[in-house]
Amino acid sequence: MSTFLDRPASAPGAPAPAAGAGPRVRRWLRGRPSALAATAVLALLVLLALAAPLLAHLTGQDPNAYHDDLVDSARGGVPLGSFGGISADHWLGVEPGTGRDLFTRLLYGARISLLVAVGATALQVAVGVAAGITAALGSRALGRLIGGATDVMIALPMLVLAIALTAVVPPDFPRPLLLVLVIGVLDWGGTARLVRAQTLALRGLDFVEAARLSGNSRLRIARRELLPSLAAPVITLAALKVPTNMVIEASLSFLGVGVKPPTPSWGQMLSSAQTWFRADPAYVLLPAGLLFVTVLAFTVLGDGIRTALDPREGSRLRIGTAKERSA
Amino acid sequence: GPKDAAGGSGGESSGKPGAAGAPQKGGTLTVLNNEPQNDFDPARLYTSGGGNVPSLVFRTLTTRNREDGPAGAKVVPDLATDLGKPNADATEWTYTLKDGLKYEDGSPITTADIKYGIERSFAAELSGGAPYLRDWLVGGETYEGPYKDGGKGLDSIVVPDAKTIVFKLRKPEGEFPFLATQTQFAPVPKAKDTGVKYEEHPVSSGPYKVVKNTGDGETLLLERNENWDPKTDEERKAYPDRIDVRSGLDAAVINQRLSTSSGPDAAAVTTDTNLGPAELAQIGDNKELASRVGTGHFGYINYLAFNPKVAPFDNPKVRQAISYAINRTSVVNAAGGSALAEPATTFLPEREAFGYTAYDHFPAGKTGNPAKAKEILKEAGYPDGLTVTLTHSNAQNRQTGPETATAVQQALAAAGITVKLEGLEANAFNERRWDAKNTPGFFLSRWGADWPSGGPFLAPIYDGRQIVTNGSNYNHAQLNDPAVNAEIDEIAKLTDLAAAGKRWGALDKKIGEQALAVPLFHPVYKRLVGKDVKNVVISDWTGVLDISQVAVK
Amino acid sequence: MTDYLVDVTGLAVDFPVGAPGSYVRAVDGISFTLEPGRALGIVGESGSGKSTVAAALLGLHRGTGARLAGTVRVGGTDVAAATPAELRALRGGTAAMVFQDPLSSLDPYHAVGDQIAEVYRVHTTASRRAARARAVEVLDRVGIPDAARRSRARPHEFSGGMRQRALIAMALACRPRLLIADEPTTALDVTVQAQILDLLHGLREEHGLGLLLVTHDVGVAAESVDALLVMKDGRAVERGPVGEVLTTPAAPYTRALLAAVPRIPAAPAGPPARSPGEGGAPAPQGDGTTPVLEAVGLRKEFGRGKRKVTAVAGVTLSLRPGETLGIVGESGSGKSTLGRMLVGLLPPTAGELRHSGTPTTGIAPGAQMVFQDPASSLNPRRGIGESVADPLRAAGERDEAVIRARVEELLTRVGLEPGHYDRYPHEFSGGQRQRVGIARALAPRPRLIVCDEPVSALDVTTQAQVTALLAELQRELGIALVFIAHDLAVVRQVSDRVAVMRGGLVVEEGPVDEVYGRPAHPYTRQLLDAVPALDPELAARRRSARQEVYA
Amino acid sequence: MILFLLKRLGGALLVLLALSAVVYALFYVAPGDPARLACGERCNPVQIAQVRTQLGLDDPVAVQYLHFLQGVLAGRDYSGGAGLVLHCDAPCLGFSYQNDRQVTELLLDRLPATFSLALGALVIWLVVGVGTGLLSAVRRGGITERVLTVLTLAATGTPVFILGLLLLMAVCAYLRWLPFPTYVPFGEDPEQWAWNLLLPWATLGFFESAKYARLTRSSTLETLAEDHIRTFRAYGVGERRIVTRHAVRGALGPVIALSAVDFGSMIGGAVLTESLFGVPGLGKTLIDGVRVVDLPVVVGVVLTIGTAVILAGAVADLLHALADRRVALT
Ligand SMILES: Nc1ncnc2c1ncn2[C@@H]1O[C@H](COP(=O)(O)OP(=O)(O)OP(=O)(O)O)[C@@H](O)[C@H]1O
Ligand SMILES: Nc1ncnc2c1ncn2[C@@H]1O[C@H](COP(=O)(O)OP(=O)(O)OP(=O)(O)O)[C@@H](O)[C@H]1O
Ligand SMILES: [Mg+2]
Ligand SMILES: [Mg+2]
Repeated sequence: MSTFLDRPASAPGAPAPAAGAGPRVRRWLRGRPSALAATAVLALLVLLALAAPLLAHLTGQDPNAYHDDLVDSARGGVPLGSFGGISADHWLGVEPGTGRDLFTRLLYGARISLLVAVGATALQVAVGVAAGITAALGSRALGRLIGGATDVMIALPMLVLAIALTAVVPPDFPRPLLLVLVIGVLDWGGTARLVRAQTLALRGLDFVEAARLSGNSRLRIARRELLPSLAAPVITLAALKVPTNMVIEASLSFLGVGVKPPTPSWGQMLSSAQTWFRADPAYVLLPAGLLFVTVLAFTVLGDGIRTALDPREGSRLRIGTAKERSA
Repeated sequence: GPKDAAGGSGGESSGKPGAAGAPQKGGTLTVLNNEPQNDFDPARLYTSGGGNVPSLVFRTLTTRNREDGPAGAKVVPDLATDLGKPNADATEWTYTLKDGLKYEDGSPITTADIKYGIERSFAAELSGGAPYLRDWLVGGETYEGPYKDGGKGLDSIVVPDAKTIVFKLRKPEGEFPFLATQTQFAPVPKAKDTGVKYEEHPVSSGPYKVVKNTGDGETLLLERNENWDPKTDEERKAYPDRIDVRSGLDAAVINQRLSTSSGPDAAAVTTDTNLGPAELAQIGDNKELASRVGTGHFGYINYLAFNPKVAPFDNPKVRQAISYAINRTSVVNAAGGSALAEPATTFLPEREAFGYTAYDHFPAGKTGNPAKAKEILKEAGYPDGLTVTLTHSNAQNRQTGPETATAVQQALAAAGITVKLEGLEANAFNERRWDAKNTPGFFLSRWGADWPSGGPFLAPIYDGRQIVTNGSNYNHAQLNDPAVNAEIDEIAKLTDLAAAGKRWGALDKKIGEQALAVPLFHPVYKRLVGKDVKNVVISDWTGVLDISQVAVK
Repeated sequence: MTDYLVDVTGLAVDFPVGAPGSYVRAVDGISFTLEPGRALGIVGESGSGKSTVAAALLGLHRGTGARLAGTVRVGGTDVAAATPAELRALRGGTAAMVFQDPLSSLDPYHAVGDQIAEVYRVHTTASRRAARARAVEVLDRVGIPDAARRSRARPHEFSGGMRQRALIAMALACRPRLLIADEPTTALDVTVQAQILDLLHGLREEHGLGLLLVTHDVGVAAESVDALLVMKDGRAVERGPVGEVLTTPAAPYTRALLAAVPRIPAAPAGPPARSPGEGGAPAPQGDGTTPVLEAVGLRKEFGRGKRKVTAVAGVTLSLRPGETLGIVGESGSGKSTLGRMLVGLLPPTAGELRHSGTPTTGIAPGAQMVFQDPASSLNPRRGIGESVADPLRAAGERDEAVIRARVEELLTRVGLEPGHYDRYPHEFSGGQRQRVGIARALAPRPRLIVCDEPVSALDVTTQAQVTALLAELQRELGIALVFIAHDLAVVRQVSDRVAVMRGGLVVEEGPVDEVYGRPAHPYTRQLLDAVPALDPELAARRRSARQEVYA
Repeated sequence: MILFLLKRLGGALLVLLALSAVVYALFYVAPGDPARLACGERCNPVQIAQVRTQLGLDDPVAVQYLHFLQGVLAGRDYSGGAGLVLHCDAPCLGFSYQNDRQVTELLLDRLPATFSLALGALVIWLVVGVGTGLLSAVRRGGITERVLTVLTLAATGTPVFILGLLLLMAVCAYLRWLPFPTYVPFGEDPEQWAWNLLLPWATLGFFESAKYARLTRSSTLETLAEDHIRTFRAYGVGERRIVTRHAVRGALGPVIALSAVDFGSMIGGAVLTESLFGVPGLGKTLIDGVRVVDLPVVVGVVLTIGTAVILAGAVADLLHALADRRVALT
């Protein structure tokens, strides 16, 4: 309902249908070491996450096995040894209290964290795109309705929904999926607004009119004419949303609505680590550092994709070429 | 009762925690708490032994003995001259008030006000207290409180004169003096009763009165009640002039503030926040900090509960196998390590007041006995192990939460028992475990005593008549053994508490043979105080630092 | 040498593109000079580097990553070597620029007068008040009525012409010696265009300003400058006094350029560019046939309440098979709205529409449209073959082979290669894209095509090719055309009949020769007078005639 | 303008209605029996039944919802015990099961703290976030931009509970620059109010600043690419003036819009920050309300957030329309 929100945060302005996005991105990447590094970091992370069982097998560690002998029970369960109990067996030390192997837990945690963040983003994008297109192409009333629904979703606190959903779904419903649902359902407003604005702008373009004139149905127009042009801004937004969702997952875990034990996630590790940062700094620094690096990588990549897909980038201060927009 | 927080006594520790020197009057005591005093109405409070901050404002017929350690588990007179005079079969208890008792406004405290205070705790608007009055007083089960009784009152509380009050019980209750410590026994002048608004400014009978109460108990300011006569009160010391309660604080922040002890925090204590394992590890070898840590024990048990109506837990051998397999070291570590939890093999806490009698029917050693467990499983007909579901709470409370559950999971895995975890949101978890019709087969549970005796510990858990089918049921095993029921009744008749204790201990040991629960650990509470705080007294009643004893000068 | 106002030698500009390190050359070795008080026109097709040259005079490429070579001296300052302070003094102080797009060249958030005053204060030590007074003065000078009051308005409260005047006022504010006008009239109607060109001319005479006029419209240049520089692909192809270049062009490109400019014969009774029924085309049917299109009292309103706009106020027209109806009129007169209603893209508020005798609502069967902007009328993310095939698929054709064959046939028909099927729009030039648009319109074998400014975005040479193609297709296929344009000359070239629109109404309608030869309505006459003439002398005559009218 | 307000109001009421219905529906399925929780854990069935009647929880949800709406429109009466009839004036959001107070009263009690927190954070992110964004837009490509980018990314990637705790430990425990904050109401002592909110403001403000820095940067760059900026460049107007006078206005549109939404939802309480710093705000009230199934409180807080979000949206639109007259109010 807020009209000028229609120019959303990271909207790359008017729909600028970039031609040949793939090669552009690749070309862009080649010239930019930071983006290349970000891509490499993310690829490595995904690889490590995928290979978690294998790596666990290689190190001979079970992420859930307790090692009571590795912690000092009388002192709150702080790991014995230095740097959080780093040893030949436990490359990154062990978890206070339980003595579980941190290296494997972080690996397994990456699976959940990445899965939840990417999944939630996918859901947000799917819902947001559907809602945005419907709002733009549907009747005025429908647009209003979706605007209202967005407001409802913004105002509905995540925890209320999380707890309610936790209750409705059966206990053996996978938690990561539930988190994806909670985050995805609540936070699609931004995408919807972006897509709505872009669609409205695109709708007036002649090629959409031409498609109409050829007798295409609305659905077909949305699918064949609009979606491809929406891809660039939406992909950009999505890349920037992934890290945000990671932090949200961490916060939900902190409030006790996260993944189920013994499954680790970075967020859940961080939240249980928060009190340990003086007694066992390694325990906090590891998940925090990983989260930070991932967020950094996603953000750099997201910014990169945006610049690569925005044809006006690189010609930011372009002079005397108003014509291309005056049409 | 289940709602009680935690605390403990400095029994074993050498030297009293806190600053040295004789305590003196004066100064402001700051209380840094996590939970706001949302309920400040004596009718609604459910606190064992008279409570913490409320005990500064409410005096009751009896109260807990404000001393360190085991001595603190005794009940002593407060408003009353003695612990009450029972009739022959302990179904009638008579109390007489001390002389010179006054409210904060100088008006005298009468037994009629105590009767009224108890009656109003029956009102639905003021629910929240312990169930005993309703269960014990004649006519209690149907009484709906003074707002709906047309002025008739509850007949089983008789007030022959302003100083005497008589309670008529449905059955013998030798532990009535313990009950009389609860805040429902605080006097409430009928004229001052403002219903649900009474908690905003409850009329004080204790050493302090409420000067400010904002944010529904989030911040409280208490000042001296000049009409409180120390001569009538041997228990409360009331050294500080003012008590400034700040709540709603994060636990980590409370402990950090106490440890930093800067400014007003030097004269600060907390009544509801323990030191966590990380903080304990951090204190480590810091002598100064360690000297400010008090240790408390509370009659509390964390255990694995079975519902023998659910297969395979209907098979005693399965329950025994699990008892053998449990690794209490892992569990204790999950609970915060040996400083914060003591492994338990008995249901009753290891305190004389509860009637503790040692036993270990299914010895698992320190780290479990998987071999023996496997053997028993084979006998039970599960030579290849089995898969069970353990229900637990998602709350990160280090008791019924995921940490303990995964420790159990790991221990049982060694014995060939695969444990699937069913974590529920805190409310859902409680609803499940208290729902007699739908109790899970195998779950984490806990129980705390309403007063230091075996009675409130064993009766709600194992008395077959206390199985509640459409309310909160604590008899998880739904044990209804006539012999047990009869023994509970017999012990209740005893007014000699020491004798009663021995019989509770014996009963515990007897029930333990059935392996209806696997005792896991008794928590230990570590509490930090500000650097200027003196006279730290922690009784074994609740393990709570006694706020009425501390001095800041 | 130093008394040149502008002295450019061997200017070359490279822009970075794509991956770091690669460049594209936009301007290649341009040299020219301009003396104080003289006017130079730079003409050339779109993308030939005209604006780039203009911007180089003010050093606007500095800091944008563009690479410059050669020397540029303006008013004695070496632009490449100037310090930032010198450059700032040059910009606006010595040389001032008027940009092409008046709609977006002013800050929407500030009052017009404040913006002018701001620029003035950058170059003088004037007080805030004095600056405001100067702003009012220059606004008054460029003919903004009630300048003191209007100076407090924000740009959106100005019409396009007024905004362009405000930009010129801004340029005048600091009394520059050189005015650089980059397509100052492209976005304006012919009538407004004439006023602005007259204004520039007047200012030059009055203040002795040097003028550098950048335009793709040779007519505009012919009216206003002394010398011409013709550019193509970043190079100068010809340079010389305006009369010489226009009458005896040396370079073949200049000749082609001039030949392509559509003209309206000066003589009233000139032969029509194309007479109906000529050639092998099926002659427009006699009175007995049903018209392909009939519109009765078409009306369209946008918005409600106070913000109601009547775009089309009741238009009645009919079109016989094979006939071409031209629609001309100034911007906002409702041409596009009418065109969209005719094909059913816009539902009319009132009135009736019949296609081949059957009343229609919604998308009209057998009607197609060619759009103005070739860039936006094709989906940049789909191959052009797919775009052309779209109407076929939408009509239910499933056989890929049939579709492909038909598309290739159409592409060939509009002069493209069948092998271009899988190429993307950005790989084509503007004119080629417009051909694709025409192919798409032809695909469903329509009886009627509405062309909404199909050539306005193209440069003259391409324009000529596209109009020729349309005329040819119509002849061969007997399709009825509605041809919308604001360019009177273009309309005259292609139409059998012409309708002149103003304020949502058709003010005059008739056969082209009649309307152009003996305009009945004063508005039509005004339009015709405003058309720039290629002949500088004629232009001068017309200008003085116009001044008399306005005086 | 009037029409705009009326339309907004109508839309807002519908949204609020939907919001309350959603919360009612969610709670219908959420675990926990409010009567049992309100009664205390060891209530017997008789007591629970009494409490349930007392709270009107034995009606079907739809009826409860209607009663709630009735209360909002016309007010309601409650029994407060001791012959006390508590009248709750319209708009009555009900009576909290757990706090024994009228929700309206409770919310009004908590609102100042949350508002204080959100306001300070708003100022910080507008100053620090937007300032950083502008700076890095002006210094694009330079070392300044790089440093700022890394800093803002660091803030984006740190969960607020970690950020807050680190700040608290650093400033209050190690450096001891400030005492541990305890919330002091503004009305009591404005100076103490500010000092004690400094850390929560910083935590929340810096966390949000990261987002705003990025938003401002990209939106400024976008504006800088617009044609009218080119005009002023071509007239020798200095870069700084161009940014501060011409780019900022245009760039701030999205910033204001997002700020409005963020500020609005922050009124619902920044739960983590509030509990970390003991700010007695709505966030904690909400969490506690959710945990003990105190439906009236949850509905109340959610409606407050809804109202704030909508109000903030309207204010943002108004601001935008005032700044840019081309924008029509619809
Ligand atoms: N900033 C830039 N980056 C890359 N290429 C550019 C840039 N500015 C202009 N060009 C390219 O340089 C060439 C000349 O552009 P210029 O704007 O000078 O043409 P023009 O003659 O003014 O055309 P028009 O009539 O369309 O305005 C074009 O091919 C254009 O795409
Ligand atoms: N969708 C719309 N909503 C509101 N007003 C509109 C809309 N479309 C057109 N108009 C208005 O209707 C009038 C006629 O517009 P139209 O586009 O038909 O003019 P035109 O003659 O094609 O002008 P141009 O030569 O500039 O293309 C204008 O005043 C325009 O502002
Ligand atoms: Mg140009
Ligand atoms: Mg048009």
